[in-house]
Amino acid sequence: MFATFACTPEALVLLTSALLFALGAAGLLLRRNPMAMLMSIELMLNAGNLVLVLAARANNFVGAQAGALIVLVLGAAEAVIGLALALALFRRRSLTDADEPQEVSG
Amino acid sequence: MQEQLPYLIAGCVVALLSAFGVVLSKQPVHGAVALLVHSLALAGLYLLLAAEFVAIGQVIIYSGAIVVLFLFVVLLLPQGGREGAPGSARVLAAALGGAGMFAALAFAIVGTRLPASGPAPAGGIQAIGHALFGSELVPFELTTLPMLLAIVGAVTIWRRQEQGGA
Amino acid sequence: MNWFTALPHGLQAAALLTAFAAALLATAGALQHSRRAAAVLGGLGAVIAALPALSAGDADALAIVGTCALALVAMLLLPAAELQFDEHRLEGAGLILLGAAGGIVLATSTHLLAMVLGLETLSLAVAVLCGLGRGSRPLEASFKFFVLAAVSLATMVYGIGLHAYATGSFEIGAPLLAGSALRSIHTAAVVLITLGLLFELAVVPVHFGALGVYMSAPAGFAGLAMTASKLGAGIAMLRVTAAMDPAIIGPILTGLGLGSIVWATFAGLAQRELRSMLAYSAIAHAGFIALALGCGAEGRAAAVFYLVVYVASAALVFSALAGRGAEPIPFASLRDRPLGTLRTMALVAGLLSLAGVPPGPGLWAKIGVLLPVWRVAGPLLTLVAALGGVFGALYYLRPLPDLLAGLRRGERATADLGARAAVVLAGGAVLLFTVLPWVGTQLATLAPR
Amino acid sequence: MIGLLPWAWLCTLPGLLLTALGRGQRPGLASLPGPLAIGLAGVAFLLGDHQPVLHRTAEWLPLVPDGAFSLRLDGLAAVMLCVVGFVSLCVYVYSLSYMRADPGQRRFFCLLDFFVAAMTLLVLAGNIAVLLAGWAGVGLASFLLIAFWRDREGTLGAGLQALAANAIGDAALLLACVLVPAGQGDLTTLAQIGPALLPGGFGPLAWLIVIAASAKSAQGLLYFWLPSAMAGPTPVSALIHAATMVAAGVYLLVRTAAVLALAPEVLHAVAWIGVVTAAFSALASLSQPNYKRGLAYSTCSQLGYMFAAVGFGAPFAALFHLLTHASFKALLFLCAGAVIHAAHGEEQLAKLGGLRRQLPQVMWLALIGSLALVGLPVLTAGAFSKDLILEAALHHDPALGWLLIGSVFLTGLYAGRLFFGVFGAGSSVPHREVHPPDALLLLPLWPLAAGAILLGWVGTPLAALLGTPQVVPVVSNLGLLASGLGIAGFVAAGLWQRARAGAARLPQFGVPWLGPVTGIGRSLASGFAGLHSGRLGLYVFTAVIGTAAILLFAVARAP
Repeated sequence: MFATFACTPEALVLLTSALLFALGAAGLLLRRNPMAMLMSIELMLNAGNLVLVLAARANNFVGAQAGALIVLVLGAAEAVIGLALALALFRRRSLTDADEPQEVSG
Repeated sequence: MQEQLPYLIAGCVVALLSAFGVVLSKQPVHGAVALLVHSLALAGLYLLLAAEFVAIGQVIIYSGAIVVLFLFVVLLLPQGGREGAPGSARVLAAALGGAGMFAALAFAIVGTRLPASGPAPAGGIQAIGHALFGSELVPFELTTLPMLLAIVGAVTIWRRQEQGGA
Repeated sequence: MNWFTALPHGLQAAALLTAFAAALLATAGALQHSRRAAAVLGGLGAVIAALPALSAGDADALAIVGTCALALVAMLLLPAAELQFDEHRLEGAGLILLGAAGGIVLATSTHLLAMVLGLETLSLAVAVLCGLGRGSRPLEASFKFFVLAAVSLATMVYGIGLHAYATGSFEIGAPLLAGSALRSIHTAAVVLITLGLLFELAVVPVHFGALGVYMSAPAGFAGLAMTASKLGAGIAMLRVTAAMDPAIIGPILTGLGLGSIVWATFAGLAQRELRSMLAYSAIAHAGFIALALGCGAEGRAAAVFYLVVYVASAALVFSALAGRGAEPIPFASLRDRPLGTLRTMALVAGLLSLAGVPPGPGLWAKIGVLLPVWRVAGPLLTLVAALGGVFGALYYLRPLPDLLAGLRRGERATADLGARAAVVLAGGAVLLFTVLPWVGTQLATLAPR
Repeated sequence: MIGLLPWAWLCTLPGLLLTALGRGQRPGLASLPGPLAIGLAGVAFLLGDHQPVLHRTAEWLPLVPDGAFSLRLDGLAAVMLCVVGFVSLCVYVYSLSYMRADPGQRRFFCLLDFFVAAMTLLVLAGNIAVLLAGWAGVGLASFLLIAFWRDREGTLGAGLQALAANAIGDAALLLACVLVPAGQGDLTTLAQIGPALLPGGFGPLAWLIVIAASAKSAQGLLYFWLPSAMAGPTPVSALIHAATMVAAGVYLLVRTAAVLALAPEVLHAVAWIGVVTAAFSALASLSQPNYKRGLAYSTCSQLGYMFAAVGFGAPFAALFHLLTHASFKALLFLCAGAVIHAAHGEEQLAKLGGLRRQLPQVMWLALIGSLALVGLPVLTAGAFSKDLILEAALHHDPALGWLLIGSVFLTGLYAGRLFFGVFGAGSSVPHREVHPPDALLLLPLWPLAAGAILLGWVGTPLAALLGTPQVVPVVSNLGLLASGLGIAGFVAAGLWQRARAGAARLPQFGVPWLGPVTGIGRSLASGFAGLHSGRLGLYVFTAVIGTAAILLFAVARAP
């Protein structure tokens, strides 16, 4: 069942996007460098965008393409704030380890 | 859409391989370059999926602005932000998390017979323009909010840090 | 002005708030970071933003209440927040207004993309505001919150993508496109969108980011984060649960709600410090709201009342804590550094209300939630929720002896007029719900059926 | 005018405000009229035509099944009002002297006012929702007053123990509130609900009521908090933890006796709980080195008698014993307060002793209280009410009845031990300067003593008034037997105390299981809190795995 299934383009793109999303999550867990974490988040957002574009193609729904553009803007805003925070937090630390600071706990 | 399958497969493979590159590279610079490749591959996929304008947007906004911003910031990091090898617990967590997430999503996707797509949306850029200023006008206008916030937020955070708020 | 009045009132409010925020930011230098200018301009903006909602007679009543409540919360916590800063007052005020605008968008829209934009605005505003606190502690919490918010944002975007694929629409509750063939994809979409919203509500297992912010943001901002995001996400969840298949979300919401109640109650018992105690309590309350949301139309009505009572009580607590900065507040310090009579009494009233101990409306809200839970989810879950609810009193009431002992020292702590007015306003709301709970329950009739 | 009586619970609020805002040297004075008015309201009702006075604001709380604001003043409530009003008046006057030097006395009187208001609301509640408000309110007041001396070690922990026990009771009542069908939460008509409307019949509702009552009245396993509650100021122990609040559980059982009667197995369990608690607490009291803790176990034991009475189907006997117990136990506690006051805060029995000469007046008062507790026939009120309970017990279940009669001997023993331990002859501890109690401190003890002697005679008219006419016998054979046992115990304790020169002591036992249980709770709590470790990786992992699991669950369930 799976073999015939994966050969349709829709399934291929959907599974690719799922794998991209999961890769982003895995990257977020694997990497300690704040830059790498932010890039992993971008991967996850891109996975969502891919589904949106597929939805536009599959359902003849141009609004989804507009949605993809809006998500691009969101990703940009996200990156800007993320980089500002990461730099502010990690500039004075020699180690770039997002898991190291543990002042907030309990 | 079936006839585009080989190109789609190629695009997907490139996108996935470069995504692996982003996740696995120890140097943020390498990661950023992989992200660049990834976003270009995605732009290719978008083209194949008849979303030309999104593809252009992806190249300009993503590859042109976001990834370059990343590269720029990486230069500011001490030692380029290089990190050591992750511990085994971390690798295990990443493998578990990634596999779990993929399994869950794939379970939902594989569980159904996906209908074949109809004709591609016609009208190209004009149709998107209509969507952006018609049906999706409200969200389009609302992108003002995160953008303004991003600008103000980044400046404020940076000023706080300059003034030694820490 | 025709184009403006043609907009939905939530969007008008968001636009007005954005305009005031922009005005504050643009004139920051010229006004020389004046404390009064921040409070007056910001408060004015919040009031004016609520006007379109008040004049929108025929619109969705829940949206009107949501808009007004969010504007009110922003107004109440503005003075509390601006007591923190010397340099970033106007930026802080502007960010609060922008965050409130995001909350209003989240609360008033039925369009998934608009919702995700509102959610993102609110999250980013909270992250930046938290990061403005003194020391590296708030900054650290802010970064962690940001990363987790980004994960939930990506989750929601992915869900929206799947939703668009399965339904060909961005409206919540849109019907499936091709019969039942895409049902499991649709289910996944609904679940992912719900989880994105639940992050903002701060429910287990996506609660850690919010928890850190609640603990370590400057007091006023933590209050804003708790109230505005719960209001926005709570109202959005009301729409989502009303529009989408209850068989999918119901069990998830009751399960996660109960998990949050149990987890936060136990963890709260270990706290010896007011700020973390309040942070855990916010998780427990989010659990109650989620529990109610998972229990059908009756549960939604209870959730509205619970939400309103929670927001009033939390606003009261945090307006009373104005000026205590981002540092932890060990219980003993309430005795040694008393807050002054008015604010102490306000804090006591707020804590009692949060604890669900009379005199305080929290008890009525809890009973209201337990009833639909009993009907829908059965006695066992009700028992656990009831036990979680009443054992919460153990940690809420723990600081009370210290607080009351602080009263006798009698020295007046300085709080400016705005902060005091905020205390009185929020206290009035809590008092109203205590004496005349039916006023609050009238609001519950607005819940979507 | 009579219609306003159910609002008596508001009476102490003016006093609260005046005390809180006032600047006078004697902050408690403004609070005095409140309890007096409450007591008078009860008397006024009892002197009137005994028609229940109802107030009902429907739809006050629309989310709850019975969300009316419902108040009810009937004979039962009026008796409780008299108890609450007059005992608290005595305690207020006592506190004027007792708390004089305390810097927090203004706060103390405010909290007392709050307590009395909540207690009165509880008594006047017409339905479960209002009862719950009063119920939780007295719990809060009790916690705040136990932890009143925050600076002293252990007070907060003791308060939290009380709060934890109360929380169990509150949860039970909360569930009861949810359980009753719409519009039928009236406490007096609960038994008329159609069993089909109640899930599981009357059993669950009756159990919930019993659990709530046990938590409030420190019965069964939930006794643990009452001895610890003695960390609070002694007037508080007298008012809240002896005379009024702890009796609220018994009051609830009496109020809902009709419901319990419909669930015989629950009623039987109540009898067992009462008898076992009565016997066990009496034993525990014998081993307490602390004067007030000894008295606290005595309260548990006496409340056990009342529970047993309800379980034996004799709610009037329970109420009657509640009434007499309120006077003699408050008297004993206030005497204990006078002793502790005189001994500069010393509460250990080993260091008290031989105070007969220094505090003669207190000794006589304490003797009256102790004899009432033991049940000296005819002369003290305790005998009347206890006889009634024993009578019902023997009639209902002889085995339990004899156990209860046996514990009267234990009552005599511990009463004697406490009395002779403090006032008896030899004390090995050298005396310090005793500071004598002033007239104001002793003044409120006399009316309580009068009550401890005379209240027995009101039994018969009271029974008629409450609509359960019965004759309370002055003496009976069974009563004489029980009293004989009690007096024997009392005298034996005195002789033993004299022979061992005050050093008679049993190995202490009481709440050994409390430590491990709180230990488990504490480690669970810190375990849960420990998850918030500051590790971002853990947070992301939780979110990702949680999302994946929820997704799998939902998709697998979807058709």
